[in-house]
Amino acid sequence: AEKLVVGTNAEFPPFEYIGDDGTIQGFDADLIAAIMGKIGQEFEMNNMEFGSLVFALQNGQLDMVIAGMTISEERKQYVIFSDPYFEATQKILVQEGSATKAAQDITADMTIGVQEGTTGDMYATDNLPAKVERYNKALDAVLDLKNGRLDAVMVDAAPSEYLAKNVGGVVVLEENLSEEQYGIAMKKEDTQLQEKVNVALKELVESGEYDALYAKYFSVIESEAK
Amino acid sequence: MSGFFEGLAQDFTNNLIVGDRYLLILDGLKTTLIIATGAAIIGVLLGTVLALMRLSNVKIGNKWYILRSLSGAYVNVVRGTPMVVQLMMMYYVILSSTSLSKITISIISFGLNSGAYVSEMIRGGIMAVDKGQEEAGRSLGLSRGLTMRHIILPQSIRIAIPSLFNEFIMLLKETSIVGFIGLMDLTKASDFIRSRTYSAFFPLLIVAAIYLLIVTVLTSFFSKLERRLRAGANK
Amino acid sequence: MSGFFEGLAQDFTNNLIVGDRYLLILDGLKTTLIIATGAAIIGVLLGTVLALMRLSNVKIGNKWYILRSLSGAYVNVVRGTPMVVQLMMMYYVILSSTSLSKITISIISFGLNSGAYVSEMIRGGIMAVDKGQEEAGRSLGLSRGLTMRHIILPQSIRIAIPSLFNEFIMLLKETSIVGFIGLMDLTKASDFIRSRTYSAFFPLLIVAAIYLLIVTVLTSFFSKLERRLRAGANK
Amino acid sequence: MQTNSVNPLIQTIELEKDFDGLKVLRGINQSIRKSEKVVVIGPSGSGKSTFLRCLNLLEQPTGGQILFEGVDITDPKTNINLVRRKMGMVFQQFNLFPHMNVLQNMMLSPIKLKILQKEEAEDKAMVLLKRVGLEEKAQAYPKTLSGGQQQRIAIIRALMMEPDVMLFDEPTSALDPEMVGEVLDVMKQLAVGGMTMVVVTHEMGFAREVGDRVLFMDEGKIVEEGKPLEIFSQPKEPRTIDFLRKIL
Amino acid sequence: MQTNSVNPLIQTIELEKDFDGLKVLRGINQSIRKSEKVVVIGPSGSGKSTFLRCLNLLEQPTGGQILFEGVDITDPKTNINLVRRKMGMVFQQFNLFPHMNVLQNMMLSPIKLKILQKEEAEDKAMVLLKRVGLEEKAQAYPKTLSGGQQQRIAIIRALMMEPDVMLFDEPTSALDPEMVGEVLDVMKQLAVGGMTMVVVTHEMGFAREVGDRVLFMDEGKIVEEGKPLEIFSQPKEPRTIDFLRKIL
Ligand SMILES: Nc1ncnc2c1ncn2[C@@H]1O[C@H](COP(=O)(O)OP(=O)(O)OP(=O)(O)O)[C@@H](O)[C@H]1O
Ligand SMILES: Nc1ncnc2c1ncn2[C@@H]1O[C@H](COP(=O)(O)OP(=O)(O)OP(=O)(O)O)[C@@H](O)[C@H]1O
Ligand SMILES: [Mg+2]
Ligand SMILES: [Mg+2]
Repeated sequence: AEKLVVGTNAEFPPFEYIGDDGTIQGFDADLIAAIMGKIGQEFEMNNMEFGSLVFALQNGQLDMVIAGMTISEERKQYVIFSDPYFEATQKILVQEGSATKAAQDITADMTIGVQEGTTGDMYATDNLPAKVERYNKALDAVLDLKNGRLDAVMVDAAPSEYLAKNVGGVVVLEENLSEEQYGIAMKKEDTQLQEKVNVALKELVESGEYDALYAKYFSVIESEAK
Repeated sequence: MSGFFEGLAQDFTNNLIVGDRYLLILDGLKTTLIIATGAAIIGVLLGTVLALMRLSNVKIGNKWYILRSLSGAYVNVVRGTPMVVQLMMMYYVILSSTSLSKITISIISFGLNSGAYVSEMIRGGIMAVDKGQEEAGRSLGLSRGLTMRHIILPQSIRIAIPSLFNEFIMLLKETSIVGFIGLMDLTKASDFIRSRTYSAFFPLLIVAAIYLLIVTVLTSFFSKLERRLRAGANK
Repeated sequence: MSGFFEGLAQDFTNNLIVGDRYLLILDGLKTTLIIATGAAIIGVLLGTVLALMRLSNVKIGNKWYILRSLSGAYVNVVRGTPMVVQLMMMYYVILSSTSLSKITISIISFGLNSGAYVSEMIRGGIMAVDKGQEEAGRSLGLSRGLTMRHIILPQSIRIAIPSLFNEFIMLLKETSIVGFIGLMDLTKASDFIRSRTYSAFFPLLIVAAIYLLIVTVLTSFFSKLERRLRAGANK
Repeated sequence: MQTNSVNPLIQTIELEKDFDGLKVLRGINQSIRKSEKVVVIGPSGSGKSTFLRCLNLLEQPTGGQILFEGVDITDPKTNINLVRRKMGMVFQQFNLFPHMNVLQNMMLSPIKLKILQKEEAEDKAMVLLKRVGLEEKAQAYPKTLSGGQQQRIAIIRALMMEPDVMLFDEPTSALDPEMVGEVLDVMKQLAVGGMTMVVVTHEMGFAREVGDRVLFMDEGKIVEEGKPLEIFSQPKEPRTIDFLRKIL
Repeated sequence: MQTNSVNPLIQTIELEKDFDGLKVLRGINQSIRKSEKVVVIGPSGSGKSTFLRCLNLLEQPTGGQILFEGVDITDPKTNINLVRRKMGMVFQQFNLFPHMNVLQNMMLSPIKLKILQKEEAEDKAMVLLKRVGLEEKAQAYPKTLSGGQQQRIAIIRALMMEPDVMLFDEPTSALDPEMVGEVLDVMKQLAVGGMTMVVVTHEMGFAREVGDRVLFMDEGKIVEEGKPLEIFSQPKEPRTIDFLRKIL
C-alpha cells in the first residue's frame, strides 16, 4: 500500500522533537512507529506548525496527526480521533520566586505565552484575563518567560516539566487546569484506519510495550516532579 | 456556481466575522505598518550617516580611514546575512536582557538592516551626480563641505528617492517575518486564524490582498510624488 | 579572558560536536543552496519570458496586448505580496494536493517569485541599450526580431548581469524563511540546535557566519566574473 | 518651390510628422534624383533629423506620402525591411554594435538576411575597409577606435548592403575637429562614385564642394533651396540670412 | 621657449602631471601677464584641459610649481579655496547647478563664503545678467535655457567672485553652431574689459581676434608659441603644421 503521511510538530518534547541526527524523535514518534508496525503500514513523518496540522489533514496533505493533540469537540468537527493514548492537563509556568501561585493570580495586565493552536492557547484565550502571546514553539515562550518578557506560560504538563528542567529558572505550578486526553487524528472518512489504529493501540497496551515506552520518556520527569 | 459563492460567503463569516477575527487582521496590519514606518525612519537616518562615513575619505588621507572601514564592514555584514537571522540574533541574544517590546525590537532590527541598504542608495546617488558639479562648486572657491551640502547632497537625494521609496515597499513586505519571534503582524494574523478555523485559503487570500492593495496604492502615490519632484527640479 | 574562551570552546562542543550536530548544519546548508540554485534557474528563464512578453508590444498593435498585461499583472501581484505569504499559499493551498516535496515546492515558489524581479532587470537592460542600436540595426534592413536577438538582447543581458548576480545573493538569503513550512534549511538548523541546547547565541552566530562567508565569496567571485565580461566586451 | 526632375529616386508629397500634437514637419515636397547630393541645413529643432528619419521610416510619417523608386513606402503593405536595405543611414553617434568587432559589425546584416555567404561578406568587407584605410582594424572592437575611425566603419557598414541612397545625419558633429576631415574625405569619395546622398550637416565647405542642392529648413518647412553658391552668397529669405550670418 | 614678462600673474615652472604613470604634462614653463589673453590649441589628448585644471588645482600637479601672484599654490599650506576664488573657471559642459535657478546659481558662492550680503549679491547678479542680456532669466532653471544661455550664465557666475583670471576649457564646443557667437561675444567683451584669460578653444577666429599669444600643445608639452598671426600663417614645427592643416 502507499505510504501514509503522518504530521507532527516537532517542537513539543518529550512527545516529539528533532533529534541530533535531524530525525523526529520522542514518545509520539515511537508510538506511531509501533502502531504502524502492528498494522503493517509504511509511513513517513512531516513536520509543520502545530496550528496548521488539523487543517493540513483536512486538506489531504496529511493522513494522520500525532502531536500530543488533545481530543476536543471543536477539532472533532473536522477530523476523527483514535482512542485516547495519554492523559494530560494544562500547567502554568512562572519564574522562580514569582508571586503568581495559581491561575486566579493572573491579572489583566499580565502577558501569558502559549504555543499557537494548542489547547493551552484556547484555554488561556477563553478563560484567563491576561494578554496572550502566541509562539510557534513552547520553548520560545519559556525562554521569554525566563528572560522576563512574559509573566507566565501555559503548556501541557509533560512538556512543561521537561522544559522547566532544561531551561532552568522557571517552575511549574501545582494546579491542573484541565483534564485532557491525547488522540491520533485522522481524516473523517478514514474510519477503517481508525479501527486498525485502535486495535493496535490496545495490543500495545496489553503487551506492555506501551508501558515500556512510557517509562522510557516519563519516568525521570515523574520521579523529579514528585 | 451559486454554491461557490455561498461557500465563499460562509468562509468569509467563519474566518472574519466569528469572534471578531477581522479585528485581529486590523491589529496585525497596524503592527506591520508601525514596524515598517519606524524602521524606514531609522534606516534613512542611519543610511545617510553611513554613506557620509563611507565617503568621508577620498582626499583627506588616513585620518578618516577608520570611519570608512567601519561603515563598509557594517554594510557588508548586514547585507551578508538574512534578515530572519538578524532578527533572531537581536531578539534572542543582543536585546534579550532588555525590557524592550517585540515591536520595538523589530523596529530596531529592521531599521539597522535597512540602514545598510539605504546607505548604498545614497552613496549611489552621490556618485551619480555629475563630476562637473563638484568641480564647478570647488572652482567657485567653495570648500568640500559646503559643496557637498549645497550642491551634491540635494541632487543625490533627488536621485536616490525612487530607490528609497522602493526600499520602503520592500521593508513593508519583509516585516512579514516577525512571526518568527511570535509577534502578531498581518501575516501572523492569517496564521492565527488558520489555527482556529482550520482553513488556509481564505485568511491567506485576505492578507495577500491587503498587502497587494497597500503596495499598489503606495507605488502609485510614490510615482506621482516622484513625478512632481522631478517637475519641480526642472521648473 | 581565558574563561571566555573556555566558554566558547564549551559552546562549540555542546552546539556542534555532541550528537554530530554539525551534520544538521551541513544538511541545512545543502538545502539552502539547492533551493537558491533551483529557484535562480527558474527565475532567469521565467524572467526572460516575462520581459519579452512585456515588451512584445510597442508597435505591433493590440494583438499582443493580452500577453503584455498578463505579464504586467503577474509581476505586480508577485512584487506586491511578501514571499512568506506566497510560500504558504503555495504550500497550504495551491500545491497542497500534490505529492511534491517541501524542497520542490520551495524551489517552485522562490523561482516564481524571482522570475518577477528578474523580468524587471532584463526589461531594464533592454531599455538601457542605446536607442541608436536598434535604429542602426533596423536601418540595415534587419527585422525587429533579428535586431532584438543579435543586437539588443546580447547587450541587455550584459547590462543586467550585475543585478542578476545580486538577485541570486538576495535569493540565497531569502530562502531562510522556508522554516515557515517546516523545511530544515541552514537557518532552521540553528533553530533546532537551539531547541536541543537551550542556547541561542552560538548556533545563530555559526549560521550567520556561514551566510556571510558564502555571500562574501559569491560577491567577490561575481565581481571578478563581471570584470572579465566587461573586459571581453571591449576587447 | 518644388524641384522638377526626371526620374526621382525619392519623392515626398506633403510629408508631415506630428509628435503628439507637436508639428515637426509641415508638408515637405521634394524630389531627389538619382546621383543627386542634397545638403540639408537649418537651426536646431527645425526638423532636419526628423525629415531624414522619415525617408527610411525610422519615424512613421503622420501625413503625406513618400515614393521610393516609384513605390509608396508609407503604404502598410510595403515590406519596409526590404526598402531600408536600399537606404543606408549614418548617424551622428556612429551606432556601431559594441559587442561585435568591425568585421562582425559589417557582416551581420548581409549574412543574417542571407544576401551573402560568410566568405563573400568577409571579402567584401575587406575591400571596403581597404578603401577607407582601415583594413588593419578588421578585428578591433568599436571602443578601441577613434570617433573618426568609427564613423568611417559606420559608413562602409551601410555600404555592405549596396544601398541606392545614403542618408547622413550630422555625421561629423560628434567628432573632434581633427577627425572631421577623414570622414568628409570618405563621403566625397562616395559622392564622386555617383552615390545619391542626403546629408544634414553644418560643414559649409563640404556643402559647397559636393552639394548639388542645399535645402534650408526652418520650423518644419523647406524655406529656401538652391545651388550652394546661390544660397550661401545670395540668400533671399530673412530667416536664411539670419541663420547664415550666425553660423559662418 | 619661455616668455619673458614683467609681473607674471601666473607662472608655471617645470609643471608636470602623471595619471598613474601616464605622463600628461611633461614640464610646462609659462608666464602669464596680467591682462594677457592666452589661447591654447592642440590635438585631443595633448593635455590642454589638464594644464588648465592644474592652474586652479582641480588637478594636483605631480611635479614643478605654480606661482599665482607670486605665491606657490602647490605648497600644501596655501588655502586653495582662497586661491580658487580669484580664478574663475568655465567648463565645456556649463555645469550650472540644476536644482537652483539662475540667481541662486550666481549668489550661492558669494553668500555662503560671506563675501556679500544677500541684497548686494542680488544687485550684482542683476547687473551682470543685464550685461549679457539675460535679466529676464533670473528666475529660470538651467534646464529651461539653451546651451548658449547656460554658458553665458556660467561665465557671469564666475565673475560674481571678481576673479583676477578666467580659465575657459572649450567653452563653445558643446554648443549648437548658432549659439557659439553669443558666447564668444561675451568673452570678447570680457577681453576688452582687460580680464586676464586662458582659453582652450578650437575657434580660430576668436584666437586671431582676441588672443595675445597662442600656445600649441602636443603630448604634454608646449611645442610652439607666438602671436596668433605667426602661428596660423607661418607655423614652424611639423606637428603644428600638420594640426593646422587638419583643422582649418
Ligand atoms: N521622438 C520624438 N518625440 C517628441 N518630439 C520629438 C521627437 N523627435 C524630435 N522631436 C522634436 O521635433 C523637433 C525637431 O527635431 P529634429 O531632431 O528633427 O530637429 P533637428 O533639425 O534635427 O535639430 P538638431 O540640429 O538639434 O539635430 C524638436 O522640437 C524635437 O524636440
Ligand atoms: N582623471 C584622469 N585620469 C587618468 N587619465 C586622465 C585623466 N584626465 C585626463 N587623462 C588623460 O590625460 C590625457 C590628456 O587629457 P586632456 O583632457 O588634458 O586632453 P585635452 O588636450 O584636453 O583633450 P581634448 O581636446 O580631448 O579635451 C588623455 O590621454 C587623457 O586620457
Ligand atoms: Mg538633428
Ligand atoms: Mg580637454
